[in-house]
Amino acid sequence: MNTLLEGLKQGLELGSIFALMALGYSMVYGIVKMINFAHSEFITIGGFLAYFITESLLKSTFGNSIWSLLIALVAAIIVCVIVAIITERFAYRPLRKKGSSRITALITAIGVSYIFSGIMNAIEPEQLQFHKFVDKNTSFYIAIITTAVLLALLTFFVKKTKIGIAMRAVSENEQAAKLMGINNNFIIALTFMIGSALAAIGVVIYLLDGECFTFEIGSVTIGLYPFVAAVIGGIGSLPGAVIGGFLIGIIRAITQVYSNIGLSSWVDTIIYGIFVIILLFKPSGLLGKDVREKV
Amino acid sequence: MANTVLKANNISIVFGGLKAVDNFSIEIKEGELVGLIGPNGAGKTTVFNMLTGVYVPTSGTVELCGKDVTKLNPHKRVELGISRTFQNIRLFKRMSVLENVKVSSNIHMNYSVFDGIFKTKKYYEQEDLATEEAMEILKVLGLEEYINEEAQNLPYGKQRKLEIARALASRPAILCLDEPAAGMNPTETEELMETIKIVREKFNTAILLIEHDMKLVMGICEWIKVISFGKEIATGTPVEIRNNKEVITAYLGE
Amino acid sequence: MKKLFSLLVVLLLVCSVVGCKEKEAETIKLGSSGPLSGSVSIYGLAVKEGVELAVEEINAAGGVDVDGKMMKLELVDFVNDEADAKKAAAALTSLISKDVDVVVGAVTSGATEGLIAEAVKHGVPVITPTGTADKLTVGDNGDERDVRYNVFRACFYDSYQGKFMGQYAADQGVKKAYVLYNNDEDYSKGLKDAFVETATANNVNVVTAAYSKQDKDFNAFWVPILEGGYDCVYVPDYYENVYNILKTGYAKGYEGVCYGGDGWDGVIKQVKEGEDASFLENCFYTNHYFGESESPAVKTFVEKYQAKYGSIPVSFAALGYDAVYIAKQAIEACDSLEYDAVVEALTTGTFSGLVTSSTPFTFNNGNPEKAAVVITFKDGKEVEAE
Amino acid sequence: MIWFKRMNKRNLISTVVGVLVLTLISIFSTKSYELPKILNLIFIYSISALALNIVCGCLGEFVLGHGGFILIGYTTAVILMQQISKLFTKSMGKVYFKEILVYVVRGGELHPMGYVFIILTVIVAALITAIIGFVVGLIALGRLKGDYLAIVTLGISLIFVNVCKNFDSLGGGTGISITTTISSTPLLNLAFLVAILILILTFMGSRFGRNILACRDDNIAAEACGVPVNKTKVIAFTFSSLLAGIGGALLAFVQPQAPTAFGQDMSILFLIIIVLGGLGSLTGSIIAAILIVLYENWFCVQSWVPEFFANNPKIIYGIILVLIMLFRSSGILGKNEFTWNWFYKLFKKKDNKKETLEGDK
Repeated sequence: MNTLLEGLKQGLELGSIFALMALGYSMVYGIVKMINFAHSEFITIGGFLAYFITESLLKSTFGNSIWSLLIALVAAIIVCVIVAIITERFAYRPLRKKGSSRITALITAIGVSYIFSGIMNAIEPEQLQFHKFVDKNTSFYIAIITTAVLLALLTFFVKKTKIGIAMRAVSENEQAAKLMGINNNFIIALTFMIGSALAAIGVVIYLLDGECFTFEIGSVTIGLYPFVAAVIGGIGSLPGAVIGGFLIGIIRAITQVYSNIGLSSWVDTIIYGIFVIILLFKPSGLLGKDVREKV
Repeated sequence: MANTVLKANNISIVFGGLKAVDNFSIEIKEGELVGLIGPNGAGKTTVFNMLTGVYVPTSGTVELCGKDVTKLNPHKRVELGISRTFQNIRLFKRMSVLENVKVSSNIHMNYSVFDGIFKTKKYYEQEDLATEEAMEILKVLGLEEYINEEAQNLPYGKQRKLEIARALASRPAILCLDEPAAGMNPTETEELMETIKIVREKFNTAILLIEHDMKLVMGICEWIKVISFGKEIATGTPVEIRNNKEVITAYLGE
Repeated sequence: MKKLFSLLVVLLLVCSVVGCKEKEAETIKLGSSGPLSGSVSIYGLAVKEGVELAVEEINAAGGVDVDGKMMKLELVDFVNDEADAKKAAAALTSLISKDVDVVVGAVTSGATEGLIAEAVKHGVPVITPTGTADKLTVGDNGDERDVRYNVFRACFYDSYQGKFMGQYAADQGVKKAYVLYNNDEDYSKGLKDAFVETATANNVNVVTAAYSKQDKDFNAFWVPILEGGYDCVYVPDYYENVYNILKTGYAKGYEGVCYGGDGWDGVIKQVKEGEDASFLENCFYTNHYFGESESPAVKTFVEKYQAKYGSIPVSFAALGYDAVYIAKQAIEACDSLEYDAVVEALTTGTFSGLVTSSTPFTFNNGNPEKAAVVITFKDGKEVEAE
Repeated sequence: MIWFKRMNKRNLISTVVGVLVLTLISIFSTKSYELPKILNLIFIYSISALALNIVCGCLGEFVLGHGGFILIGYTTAVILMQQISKLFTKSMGKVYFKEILVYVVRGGELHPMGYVFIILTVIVAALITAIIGFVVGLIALGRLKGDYLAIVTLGISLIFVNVCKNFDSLGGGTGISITTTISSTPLLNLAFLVAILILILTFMGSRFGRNILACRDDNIAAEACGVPVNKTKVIAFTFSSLLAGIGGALLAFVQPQAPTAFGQDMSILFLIIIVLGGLGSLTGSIIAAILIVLYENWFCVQSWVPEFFANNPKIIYGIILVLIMLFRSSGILGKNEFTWNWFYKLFKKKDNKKETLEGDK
């Protein structure tokens, strides 16, 4: 019983981190219909930056205080957002202008992620360890609360504010939204910015209890899980992404706490198996909308 | 007495609580040319989609040449003798004109993957037959000079004709044309009327036509069915329809 | 195919470049391969240092006596294979094209397997300093020695140290053991299997659990261990993960002992300044030699190494150093640089005076017969366990 | 097929000559060290890329799990070959059997019996892969499309990888291999590539190929023309996995690979190859495969390449990908197939008009 509880607790923490990252995938996919493979590199960039800044702040007057963490977090968010804007502006927007196919956009995203991961590998190929700011217990509460608050804020933003409504309009029909006077490029860039900011927040929360990581944190350690979470929840749906994130986080933690009966080596089979089954029965995810092609 | 080729008995369909088509019935006999008209959003295309199998009706049955096809897939229905064109042209854009037509011959071929790969005699026989047939149809529709052109490079009017040619290659008993004159100027419409007449004579097929262009419908159809808001409001010859009060109200409002 | 043609031209050029080579025998050419970057680069760098030290030393002493002629050793290349099998295979091809006489490599088991797949085609003698996987010398099913006839290693092999540790655990009175292994590393799996086999045979109750290369957070993995009350946890993996696992476990309140294999070499370097690593005193692992041992061979080696690189050599450096000496002794024994002659000399010869083995040894199926030492930690330093 | 039609006699002859030249290079490549490996990889990558091109380029469905099928081909081939070698070692004696199998790079040749073994193994492995592909296609293709299909196939391929990883006999952590016992020759791989090209051309020229192309252009219209869309998709998917199985099985005789190497990275690699070459363009896939193999195995090990880039090949790779996608988003050849016309243009400047009419469509 204790084991199960512990598993659920760790699953919820991991799940809320996946959820934050899944939100980024989901929003970007919802609006430009593109699997943003570079998202995992945004995660890595966020983690790296937060690490280097905390390491230098720890030696300064801030020391081991919450301020070093906050400064690192803010810096990571800002840099991630800037990287996202640059990526969107120079790699994705020209493609949109030319009306390229989605597969082209996908390959471009992969190319971008290769560039970032190559650079990161060149900067620091070794395993790093983040400074331990809080213990495991505190980080659990931080993760849960942050995800809840951010989900609420985002939902409010998307449903009630003018920009949020514009965002939904663009995701429904880009051309029509343009004709209604919405600045598409701005809205899409904004979506990328929000997504990468969430990625940065997610990775800092993941690391702040003294986690070890490498330059592959985004592409291997966290890997495809947030993306799978976004798809399970129904891409484009904010609560869906969070539900998907929790589902995957919990499955992963449960397999780990029951590793003594051999569950952990089957984690991929279990997660992708559930994922495939869900999609076969609900082809657009748990909370996704079914779109019928018009004849 | 001619045989019935297509029969719909009280078909209805509901989309999320909205009854798009309500108790629609129609019976078309061999070689007839029938028009289906109605104001925008009346459910004409939905009727078409139910007849050809894109949607399954919520209630009612569809019969094709005496067989119940209500639950069959579109491609199975094609084999039984119905084929269609689309309101917004749906050609195989990146295939040549000839290939476009030959796609429809698929239902008349039965050579296996093995025959296809090793090019057996069966393969050549069936492919040659299909090519011959396709060339004949293309000639009738005046497209023979474009056979190696990619479909997307044809002018608009020719694309419409190619769609008809493609539908004919499956040797249908009934051909459903969904607004064939949409986006055409009067001269082109004229030409299209001629084409439809020729097609009907040459290929001996019944035709069901959805159209907005009253001149075209009134000019060639033998009888016409009018629907409005998913319900049938009138049936009759062109003259009868022209004078029907309900039809005029439906089109012009109260 | 437009580019295909230009490619043909390029390929022809490559052919012509590759084609015209002659073997000149002025120096004995050594080639090596190992990870110089990436997560296990410590190993590659250490081996490289050991190899370079040995080459320098042998040359300073006049060289290798081949049929009366003193020839100098030359390390033609140390390829960075990033511990990747594919890259190691490519590394071997490039070494062969540089006309190496002996290959000292690769460093990690996975990469060595890739390298061997190519090496058996060329017949070049391969001495892997640190590739411990059983299959390297005898194949997946243990029946391929005649194919891998040219593969030797300077270290003991995985099932040896797994068995050794299993026996050690039983001797220490362990009753319930837990094995936490890395599902992506055959090194880890090999040690696990051997440990489980021996420990079970000695009436120890063993439970195993796998993690993958994705896992960097081991909190959840420790839950069943703490619940189950195990006396000992065997963690056969490389140092980065090991340190992470140990730290997490002891922080969560584990109080038993932890055992491991030679992949632990380097754990001590993971301890950050000011970090409390006293938990390591409960940890023991098997290694090839102990750097602060009193034996004269080790002492002289460590002194020379320290003079050159300024640190105490890890066992990987010692094995790299030994591998070069094994090659030297074999060449001197057969007085030839022919591949087959050297392989024959390696197969039949006896090798002595090595840092990692206090007694002379012979190769049995390419594996040296030597003993392991158990190392533990005390006051932030490694010490030999009793 | 469009390619065949546009291929006048001159093109045909040039192609045959090209293949002959390649054959000669393959035969004599055994005199060198790096060349056989590079050629092998080029041919095998081309085969696997062509396989993916059937589904992505011709059928227009987007699949991200190609690596999984290559893995099945690879694993089956290794296991089969291991069994064969066990069986025959018993009956023939180890030494004689080894003589048959082992192919030594330096001047050695593969025994004719070795060719027979390899070909048989490859065919069986391909059939098994095709069966699994058929089942996967049956389950996934009817219900899913677009990106969802892509992601589900990715998920399925990762399940394959996970299963193989968990059983040591199926691969384990570092993979199973047979290259120490037997390895294939560039000539054999080239023969497979040519055979598969012809196979694809004839297949695509039959009604099944036409149906596949029709489904790519418009599912609904294809259905309305009597094309059984779901069945066609499953056929295309099965055909693709058959070829992927061949690619994987051939790979087993060339280099050892761990199951994890067949995960998303490999799937993405082949997606990159076909998009780079031009979706639906067979020759484009081959050209892109050549470029990628040369980049990974030749360019990155050259001494004149700065060490920074040689150690981080992904940076240049990524930059080139992005640039090609931005400035030539339809790939190197676009939708077209390769013709030799450019080659003759080099020599005949006068006939310019006629040439451009023929070639640059």
